[in-house]
Amino acid sequence: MEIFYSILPELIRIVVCAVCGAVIVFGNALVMGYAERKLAGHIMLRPGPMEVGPHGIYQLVVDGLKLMGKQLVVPAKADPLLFRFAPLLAFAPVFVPLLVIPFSSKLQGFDLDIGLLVILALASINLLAVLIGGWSSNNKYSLFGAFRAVSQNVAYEIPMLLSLLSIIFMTNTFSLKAVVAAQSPVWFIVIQPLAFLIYLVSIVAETNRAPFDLPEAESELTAGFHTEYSGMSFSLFVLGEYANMFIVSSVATVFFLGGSSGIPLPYFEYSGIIWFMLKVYTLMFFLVWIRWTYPRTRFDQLMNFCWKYLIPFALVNLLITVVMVKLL
Amino acid sequence: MDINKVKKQWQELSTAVEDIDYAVSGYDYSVCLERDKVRDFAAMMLDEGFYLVDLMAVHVTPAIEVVYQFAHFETRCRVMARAFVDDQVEISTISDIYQGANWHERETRDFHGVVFVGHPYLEPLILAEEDVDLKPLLKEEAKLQDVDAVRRQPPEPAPEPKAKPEPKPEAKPEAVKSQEQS
Amino acid sequence: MKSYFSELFTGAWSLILGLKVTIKALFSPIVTYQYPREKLVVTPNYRGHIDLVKDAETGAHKCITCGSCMRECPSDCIFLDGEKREGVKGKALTIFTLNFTKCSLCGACVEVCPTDALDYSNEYELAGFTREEFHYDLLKRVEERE
Amino acid sequence: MSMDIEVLEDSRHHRYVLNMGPQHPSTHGVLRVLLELEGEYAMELLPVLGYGHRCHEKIAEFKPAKSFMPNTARMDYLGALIYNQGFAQLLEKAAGIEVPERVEYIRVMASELNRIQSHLLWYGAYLLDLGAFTPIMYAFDDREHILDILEDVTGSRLTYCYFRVGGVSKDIDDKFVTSTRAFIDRLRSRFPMYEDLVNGNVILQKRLIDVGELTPHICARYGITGPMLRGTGVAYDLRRAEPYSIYSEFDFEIPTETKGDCMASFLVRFREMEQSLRIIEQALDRLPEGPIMAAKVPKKLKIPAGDYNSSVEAPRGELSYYLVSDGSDVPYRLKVRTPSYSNLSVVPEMCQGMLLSDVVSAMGSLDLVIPEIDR
Repeated sequence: MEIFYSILPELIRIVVCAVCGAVIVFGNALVMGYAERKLAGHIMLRPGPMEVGPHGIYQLVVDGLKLMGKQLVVPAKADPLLFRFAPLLAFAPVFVPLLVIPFSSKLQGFDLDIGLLVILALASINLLAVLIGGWSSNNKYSLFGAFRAVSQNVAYEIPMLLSLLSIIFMTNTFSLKAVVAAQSPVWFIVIQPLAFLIYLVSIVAETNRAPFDLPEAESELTAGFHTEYSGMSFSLFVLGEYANMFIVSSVATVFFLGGSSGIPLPYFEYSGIIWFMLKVYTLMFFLVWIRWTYPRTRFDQLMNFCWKYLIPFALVNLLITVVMVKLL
Repeated sequence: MDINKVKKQWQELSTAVEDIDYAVSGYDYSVCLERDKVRDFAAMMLDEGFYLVDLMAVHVTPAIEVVYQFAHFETRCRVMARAFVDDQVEISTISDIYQGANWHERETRDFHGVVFVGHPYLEPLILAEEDVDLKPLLKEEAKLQDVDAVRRQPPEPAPEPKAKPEPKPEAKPEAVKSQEQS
Repeated sequence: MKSYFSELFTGAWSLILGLKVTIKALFSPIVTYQYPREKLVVTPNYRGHIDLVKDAETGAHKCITCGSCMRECPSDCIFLDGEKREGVKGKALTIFTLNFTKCSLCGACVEVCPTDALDYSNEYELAGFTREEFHYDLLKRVEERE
Repeated sequence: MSMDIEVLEDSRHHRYVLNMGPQHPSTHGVLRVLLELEGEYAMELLPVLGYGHRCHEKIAEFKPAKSFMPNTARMDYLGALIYNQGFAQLLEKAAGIEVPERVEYIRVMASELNRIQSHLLWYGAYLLDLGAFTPIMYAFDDREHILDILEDVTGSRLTYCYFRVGGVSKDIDDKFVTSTRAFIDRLRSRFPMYEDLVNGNVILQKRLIDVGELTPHICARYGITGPMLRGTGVAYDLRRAEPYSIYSEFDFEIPTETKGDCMASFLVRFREMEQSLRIIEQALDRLPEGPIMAAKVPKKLKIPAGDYNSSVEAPRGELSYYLVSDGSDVPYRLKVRTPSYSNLSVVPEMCQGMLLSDVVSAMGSLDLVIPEIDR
């Protein structure tokens, strides 16, 4: 019993964090789903969702209900177990990275020493889900999507890591809180603009969004890896995508944009979280903006860009960082 | 492209070369071919830089007539080459010379049942597979015309210049045994 | 090496130009209409299905049952018939139906009509559940019209 | 269809067949292409046609020739007026009907508007194929103005049946003139925006340059015409090569490129819109007064026996009507040579060994309209 009481605060903390994580994931999906459609609409000179509620703000709720009501179709020759498992695998791991993200100096689930590693490790699981989903669908288009996703993600993880590594060399820690703390006078985007750009390009590829949305390229592969998915199993992939966008944008905020630091707002103690969210959603707006501007790249060009431009630049950047760190 | 040179070559290959009034008919030359000269003719046309506009069949008696339409990229020279199919409704293919003819020949096979000997893949293109023997554009007995009935008739009353045709087409006395429906 | 960098910079610049266009569009007014709630004014020249014209003076249609439109129609979608009546010159129209499912809106019937008895209607919201909904009885329509 | 997928997969183990269409986002209608793939490379392609066959040529043999006019619009729903033009011209030639000058001007203007409209739709749809979602809405925004102008004149928005044998069905008014002039200014001012958003975009250029290269010789062998041919450097445009209507009176350029790849035909089409605007502008300036119908058009249009051909430059290339008449008013045989048909037939050769993504962009650059292929 004493053991129970001793771990009780920790248990409550875990439960609260998990609930908060779920709220963030679903809330983010609602906000982003609506914002993306609205922004896409206005970029295309049309209003976007307008029918359900004022300016269509309940559209996503209605869509969610519709998706829940839909039949989950499993193709005849698909692998039924893996086919059903893949969406869960895409969705489940997105909660854990949220635990280590410092939303403000006080609001953080766990300040782990290996915070960044946790995020990167779990973010990669999403890729496995795409592969399993694409493969188990027994559809050639899905398979193509899965293959493309794997090679693209593996390739783009390298420049992403290299760009983050140059920050790690400067701060000597994987703890996200410490990284934020290290940016007290100037944000790292000022010191490491190149690393920020490389990271930005990489996360577009990592989250499989246009112009790098090759795994789902609808004009080529109909819908890529989720061609055969319907109803909730499809929406779990979408939820996973938005959650991943949130996580990679949070990492960018933490590593380059000073995390929750900002001018303290009057009469509000936790102004950090507002600054943090503002930065995260600015980055996400950027992701939406470029998605609705550019055509899709071709696969070999995508890889060429990674190997010819991003990785050399990231390596040079890292090298310069290391030398500078040693000298100063 | 030297038109006189080309015309000389046509005359060697064909039975008749006719100058047509472009203002009335919309093409310049009409060439009648023997069916065994079709391939030579096509090869010659490709050498001279003509492109294949169209390939079609017209169902007339005594035999189905296959019409090849050529035109030239540089000069205005639109040519209709005609050849009749043989008793087996066969004619040799030109799809290895003009690859564009491939689909036209398949279509003609669909619609008229003309067999193009040597065609690499003479399967139904426009029609469905089960309609192989439908041949929808073959005329029924009552409507079938003789080849002379669909040729340009020489103006009978007065030899008018063809460039300025009479605006009243009914006025032209065409001795055509027309059996059209009203 | 030079082309390597110049390609990078021209490419990046072209991407920025694209972003400029879309961000401008984002803050431009929308150009679409929310259709069932807002309706555009359809031009009076719009050619919907045909209708019999109501003569402003007599209040009746102008059809003389000559049947030109029926003959001219390339798709055989018009059917009309008339009967001999006392006191009426020629035939009086008894039935005039249009099978709109077959109509290709070519306008041949309107142009051939000797008395200008036919005109295009301006209806464009045409949706139905059965084909029979588009078998219009034009005679009835002209009588019911104001 | 007759190519048995199972057998093919069996016989060449390392290859497999991908069935693209008839319902695929980038085949623009009911086209089906069987791709034999090795990895993502298309080693062999087999287009399967005929899903939209509506027997137009058979229908033509059953009714008076001039009743075929509405059918022409249904073949190519994007170039309906130009198809109208070709057919009207064919019958006018055959029956020897002189067309009033005003009619020719109206026809030219309407046809050129139609051509711009078609190119704008292609522009948007092609970029949709390439994964850019926004340009199609901008292109449709512009296209809507053309549709409004043409609707006001012709009465329909897509499948126009406006031209008649010997004239047009309705005269244009001042509203047409002012709104067309306004549209010309508008579209001109929009071109720089398109240049910035799309034409100069590095991703687009990488997707299109060196993809699907053609040569004039390949074009001759396949009978490829239109912007694809002009992309190879051959300035062949029927409006110039065989001037029909009154095109010889207008001053316009034939845009050409030399490379023959997708980018070349892309740019050719883009510039053609500008040239069409020029033609319309000149036609508006010179628009004469006069009747809109030839004086003597017989009610029963008997066509003298013989064969007639009429070729016009459709948005996608050369459109030819070939009519064989036995002297009655019903065509004995009517053959329609549609440009997309010949253009599409090059796909098996053009796309051989291409990446799947390139197949999509190469097919998109053909500007396919499937109903015109299937007829």
